[in-house]
Amino acid sequence: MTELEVCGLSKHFGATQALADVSLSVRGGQVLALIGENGAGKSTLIKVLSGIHRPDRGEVRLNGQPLRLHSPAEGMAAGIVLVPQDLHVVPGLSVAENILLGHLPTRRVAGVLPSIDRKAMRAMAQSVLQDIGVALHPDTPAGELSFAERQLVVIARALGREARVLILDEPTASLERREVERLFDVVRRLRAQSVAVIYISHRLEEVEGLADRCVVLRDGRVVAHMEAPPFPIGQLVEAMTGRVLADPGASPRESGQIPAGAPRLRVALEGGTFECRSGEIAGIGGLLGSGAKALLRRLFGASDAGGASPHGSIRHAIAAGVGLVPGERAHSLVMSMSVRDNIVLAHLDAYAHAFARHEGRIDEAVARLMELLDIRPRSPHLPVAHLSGGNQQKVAFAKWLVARREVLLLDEPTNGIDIAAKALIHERIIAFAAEGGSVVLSSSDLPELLALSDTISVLRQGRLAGRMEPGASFGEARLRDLLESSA
Amino acid sequence: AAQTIGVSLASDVNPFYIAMKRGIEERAKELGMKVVFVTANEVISQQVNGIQDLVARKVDGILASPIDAVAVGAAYNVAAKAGIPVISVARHTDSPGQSAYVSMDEQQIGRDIAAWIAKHSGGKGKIAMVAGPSGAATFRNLAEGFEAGVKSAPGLSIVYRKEVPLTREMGLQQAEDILVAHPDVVAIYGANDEIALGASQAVAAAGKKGKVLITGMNGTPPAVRAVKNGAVDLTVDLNPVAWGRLGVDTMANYLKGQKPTGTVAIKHVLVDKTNVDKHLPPAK
Amino acid sequence: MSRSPPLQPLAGNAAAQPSVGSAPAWIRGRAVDQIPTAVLLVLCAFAALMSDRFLSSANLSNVLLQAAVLAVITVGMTYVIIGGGFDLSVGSVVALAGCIGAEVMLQAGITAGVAAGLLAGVAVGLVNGTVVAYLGVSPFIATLATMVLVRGVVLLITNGAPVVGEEGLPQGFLDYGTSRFLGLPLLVWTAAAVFVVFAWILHRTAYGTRIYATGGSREAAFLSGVPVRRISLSTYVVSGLTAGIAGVMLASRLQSGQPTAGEFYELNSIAAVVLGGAALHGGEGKLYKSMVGVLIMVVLANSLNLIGVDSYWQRVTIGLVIVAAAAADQLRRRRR
Amino acid sequence: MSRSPPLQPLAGNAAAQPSVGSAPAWIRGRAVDQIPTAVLLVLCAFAALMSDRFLSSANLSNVLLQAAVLAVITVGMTYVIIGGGFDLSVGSVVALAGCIGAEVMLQAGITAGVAAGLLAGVAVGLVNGTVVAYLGVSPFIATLATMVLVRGVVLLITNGAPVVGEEGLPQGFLDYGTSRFLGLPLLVWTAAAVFVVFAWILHRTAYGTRIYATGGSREAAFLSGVPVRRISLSTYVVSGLTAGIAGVMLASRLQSGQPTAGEFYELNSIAAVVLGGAALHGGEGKLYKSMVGVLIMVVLANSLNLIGVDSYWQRVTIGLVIVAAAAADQLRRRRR
Ligand SMILES: Nc1ncnc2c1ncn2[C@@H]1O[C@H](COP(=O)(O)OP(=O)(O)OP(=O)(O)O)[C@@H](O)[C@H]1O
Ligand SMILES: Nc1ncnc2c1ncn2[C@@H]1O[C@H](COP(=O)(O)OP(=O)(O)OP(=O)(O)O)[C@@H](O)[C@H]1O
Ligand SMILES: [Mg+2]
Ligand SMILES: [Mg+2]
Repeated sequence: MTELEVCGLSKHFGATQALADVSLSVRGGQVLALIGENGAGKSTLIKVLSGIHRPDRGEVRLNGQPLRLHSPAEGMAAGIVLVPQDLHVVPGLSVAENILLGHLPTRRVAGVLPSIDRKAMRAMAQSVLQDIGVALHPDTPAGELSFAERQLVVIARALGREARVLILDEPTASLERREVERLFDVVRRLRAQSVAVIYISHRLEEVEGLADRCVVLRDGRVVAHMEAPPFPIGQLVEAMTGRVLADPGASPRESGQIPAGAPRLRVALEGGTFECRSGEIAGIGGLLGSGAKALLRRLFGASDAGGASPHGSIRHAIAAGVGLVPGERAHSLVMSMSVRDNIVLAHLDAYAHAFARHEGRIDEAVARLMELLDIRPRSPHLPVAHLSGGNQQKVAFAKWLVARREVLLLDEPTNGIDIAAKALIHERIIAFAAEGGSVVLSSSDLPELLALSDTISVLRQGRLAGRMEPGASFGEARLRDLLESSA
Repeated sequence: AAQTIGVSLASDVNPFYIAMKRGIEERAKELGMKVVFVTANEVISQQVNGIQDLVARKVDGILASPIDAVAVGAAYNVAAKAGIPVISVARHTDSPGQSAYVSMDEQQIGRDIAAWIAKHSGGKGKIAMVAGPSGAATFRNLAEGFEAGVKSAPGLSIVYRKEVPLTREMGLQQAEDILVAHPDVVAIYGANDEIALGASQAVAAAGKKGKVLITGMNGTPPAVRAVKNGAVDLTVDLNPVAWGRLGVDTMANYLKGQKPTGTVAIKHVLVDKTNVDKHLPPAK
Repeated sequence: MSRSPPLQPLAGNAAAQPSVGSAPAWIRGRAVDQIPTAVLLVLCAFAALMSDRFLSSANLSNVLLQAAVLAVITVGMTYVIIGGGFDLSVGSVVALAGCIGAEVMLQAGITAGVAAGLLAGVAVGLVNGTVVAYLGVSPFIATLATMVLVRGVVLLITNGAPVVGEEGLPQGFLDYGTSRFLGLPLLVWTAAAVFVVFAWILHRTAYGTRIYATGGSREAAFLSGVPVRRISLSTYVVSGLTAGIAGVMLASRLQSGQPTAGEFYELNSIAAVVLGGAALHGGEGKLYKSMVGVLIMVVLANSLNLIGVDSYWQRVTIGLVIVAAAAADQLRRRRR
Repeated sequence: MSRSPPLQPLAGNAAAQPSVGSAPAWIRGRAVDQIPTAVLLVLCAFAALMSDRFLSSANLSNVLLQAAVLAVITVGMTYVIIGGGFDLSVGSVVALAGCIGAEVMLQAGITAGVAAGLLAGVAVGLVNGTVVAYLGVSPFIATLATMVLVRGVVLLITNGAPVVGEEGLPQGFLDYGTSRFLGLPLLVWTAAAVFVVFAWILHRTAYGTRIYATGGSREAAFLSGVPVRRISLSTYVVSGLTAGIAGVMLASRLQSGQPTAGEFYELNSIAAVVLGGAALHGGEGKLYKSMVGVLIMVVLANSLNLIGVDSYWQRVTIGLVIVAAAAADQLRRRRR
């Protein structure tokens, strides 16, 4: 029986103690949930487990044998397979090549010349994809995939390996319920085959449904062990934050009011017109690769998004008070730049005159926002690349709170954000709309979408495929209908 | 139809070859011949390619100043096989494909410069050498001759030796370092006039004008003027223009059937204060 | 608060498969992919128009001969660039392999000489690869340093003089540099063989795919279990090896080991790869396209010589043609 | 399905803030950031040990003088590289600006000459920037092309001969190249002024931040409203301008416009930027660090001359020192 043990692991980055004396273990046939606030050290821990980082102190043991890994390749050789939080695919390679990259099937041409067996490769990729119910063509270049599709490719890549220990770091962050369910089926099947699974997520309801045990990290330390379900959300949150939160999962907004007045945003799509009024939160729903990203970029004035944009260019859009939080952090943040510079990047004109930036005012604004969104560590000069995933997402959001906005275009705005911060961001979004701002919100998290939106437009392959107006039937069942009919 | 001569010079930015090119063009015009140039820029393989292009173009004869004595052999042979005569100018090769050679004795020039320094420094003191680009045959031969010449003067010694590209900037920079490292040098040998002119600026800036002998080579007009005004002490007039003309003449005769035997020599002249007036370029 | 008409099913469903563009678009897609080839053809057409000798078989074999050495270097350079690297040292390696090869050949015969030349190339490749992949030094600075360093070593070994020996290099070796087979120089056949072998490896084997992965996204490749360091090291070794082969080939062509040989090959070779459509940030490119890039560079120089363009104007023309070729190739990537 | 003991609060809670590392770690963090400076100091110490003339004021002013031209070029190169580009044309621009400047100076006086030189640099920068930013051509290939092309133009303009006129360049201009102020050459003061102005712009203005953003992530910059094309164009203009200034400075130092001036400056300048710790993929780097890189290059050459190391060994040494310096600098980025 596989058993992975972690004993007294510590790891620091510069001044940050990311892990401090962490010990835990997981056995084959178990799903261990690992939860904690943004920056708690979850990703760092599993990066050590899979051979990406070397620990400062402590030991990892697999079946009692000490394990000293120097690369993920060695980890995989030992049966430890990872789905990392940051989605990395090789854009120039096909879906099939990406899935099988670590172990490409080879044959011999004429009995001597080694060559990739492309037929076998396609078949193998296809079978893994089918496993998780994804209809991606194996020959599609990965660079052409949407964010969620790439996430599925990365998952398929891990599932294609013979795993003894499978580690999933927020695998469902941008997935829709349907994909999540399929993934869970696979995970349960693997558990039945006595694979050990470590599962990280901020969607605490998933933990409830999937995990056998649960470990809570805070500031790099294990603060709680729970050895069997159920895992009440309230207790988990208390352990994560050290505070008691007033039911953070509850629906925070009463939908159903379409504000009066002419639409502030309006674009013609194939299949109808998309509109958003002042004070409205206009939701966008859609299954995989629906074209939500393209629509938001177009609303923002990105010249490459296809179709006419309301503002002509991004500069004009920003000047007119529009802000975009893209679904992909890498598109929003300059990773090599500091938190501080990233936060003011889109509003430099307001924070500088011709000859110098107003450093004092920038410091003030940045300090205020870091406090407000609880961006940790509180070091404005740290390069964004050194933040945890959730804290990066907060910076992406903070960018648009630094100056007055009229319109916010949000693509998966709470992707990877912990439950407390998520509630905070929801509050902000609602307050923004209440003050007359317009919000276009695309989210694969249906509860979030339903909780926040006034109206929901459904997209399919870039077309407007349906629209849900406020009313009695406004709800999950109806939305699901819309999403899945004719899909 | 007019005969066409193909020309492959070692460089098209070195003043020496620019002057030679002028001589070739002038003389060919006088004789009613056409000339086409290919460029090499001191890159051996580029010169070999260029000569082969000239063969492919079926010129009537080729003038070349080979960057390296051996390396052009194959290209010369290709020309010979195609029945095209190749005459080497200024630099020579051992290739059997070489039809004639308008020569200079590089080693002898080096020895002559050394002898001149020995004479004007009273046969005593330290010498710094700023030699030409590494691996270039001409400058290797010059430097060898020079070093041999210095050895035969017991009071002289070479305390600094560096191989650099033939630019004024290099001459300047090297001389600046030389004057710091060896404040007591009596002479700086420059592989060509550009280096000597650069060195003369460093010497002047250090307030040592007239106290350090500076020698160049090629006899380019700015260098001759510098000899006249005392900034540079010696240059060697190779008369590249005349050389180019002689090359064309030799080729014209060869094509008419008058094959020269062996080498057609051209003389070099040391130009210093004593004879500079005869070599001054005509004022425009 | 009335419910508006729900679901307005629109237009026909797209298939699960992303829809395939119309045939013309497909052909267009392929055509713009062939811009470098088109540029080469235009160049050739123009050269043929301006000089009736350009298409003579003597000249065409000339062009191939002139391309052979650069092509072999460019094979390795393509590996390095696709793998996300950069190799400025190839020019110096050409000289090193030529000189060491010639030196050893004079003492111990042709085979030993050739082997020594190739080994020297591999050795430099190992150094480059180790410094880049294991010490983490930027490829530009690492290979710039070896470019200078190796040139110094060559000059030290040879004392700055060509390596020819008393009697010249062995006749068999000189013959190799001048002989033909089926009308084409042996050097061209050598280049072709190198191309075929390395094209197979790059495009057909798992190792080749891993090079693309390493260059395309080091992080993704690393996380997929690709030994990215070893892969990137290996590309420098390939580059060293091919530069070594090229050095030996050039020595046979120049009938000597030349300490100054190979200057500017690095820039020409990188230019050829980029003209062939590869991206300098890695992960893209095709070996045959790099060869098209080589031919563009060589035909350009050859045709300007044939036409008899003045050498200063040649520079201007070469600059213009390179920009134009690269700009044309960008048409297909236009975005933003 | 009995519930096991829930929540076992363990060990003492860490503070809300992640614990801050010990002071030594902090200092270490800063120190490794200064590796290039440390390398420079070690080099200087070594040079002073090996040659008692190294620290003489004459030599130190020599070193600064020799560094001045390269430093000014490197200012612009740093802009281009931080902006995610690459400029191989600076060496040719140095020659162009020097020759055009000298030519115009002979006809229309010093001011007009200087202005013409700078304008020539800006013009080439505009061409580079347009080709790269608007035609989308790879910076390497675009600036390689202009490097060749501009050199051709210089040779055509000057016919390959230095520009000096009958009577030499105006005396005022020659004086500028040789005069001193407070013991330092005016050329050094010029370089210092250029540095200060451009350091302010890069590090203190909104425009400077936009350059970092463009080089760090074009996509993120674009989506933040940064006009990425205009920014990257502008970096090439800055590079053209500084290369133009350097060309005029060099002309005053060489008392003539030299058509072959500036060769290899591009490689030395890029090397200096990278030695200073900037990444060639853009978004990183500091102007003062590039200057440290320049000084490393210049001190290295100068000290080897003073010590009297043989030319061939100099190359070997330079190669080794560059690799060592770059490898040392990588220590601070080692992770994983
Ligand atoms: N490469 C790095 N360099 C410097 N600091 C880092 C680095 N990676 C992580 N950290 C720091 O380590 C701490 C733990 O980060 P980690 O990514 O493990 O958090 P996490 O629990 O996964 O958070 P999230 O839920 O936001 O993904 C954070 O404070 C982060 O800033
Ligand atoms: N206008 C369109 N016409 C046809 N297909 C489109 C269009 N826009 C997007 N798509 C398809 O959607 C995919 C990418 O779209 P986009 O990234 O905008 O989707 P998304 O909603 O963000 O996806 P996900 O939620 O899966 O991340 C592509 O694969 C493309 O085929
Ligand atoms: Mg994480
Ligand atoms: Mg999406």
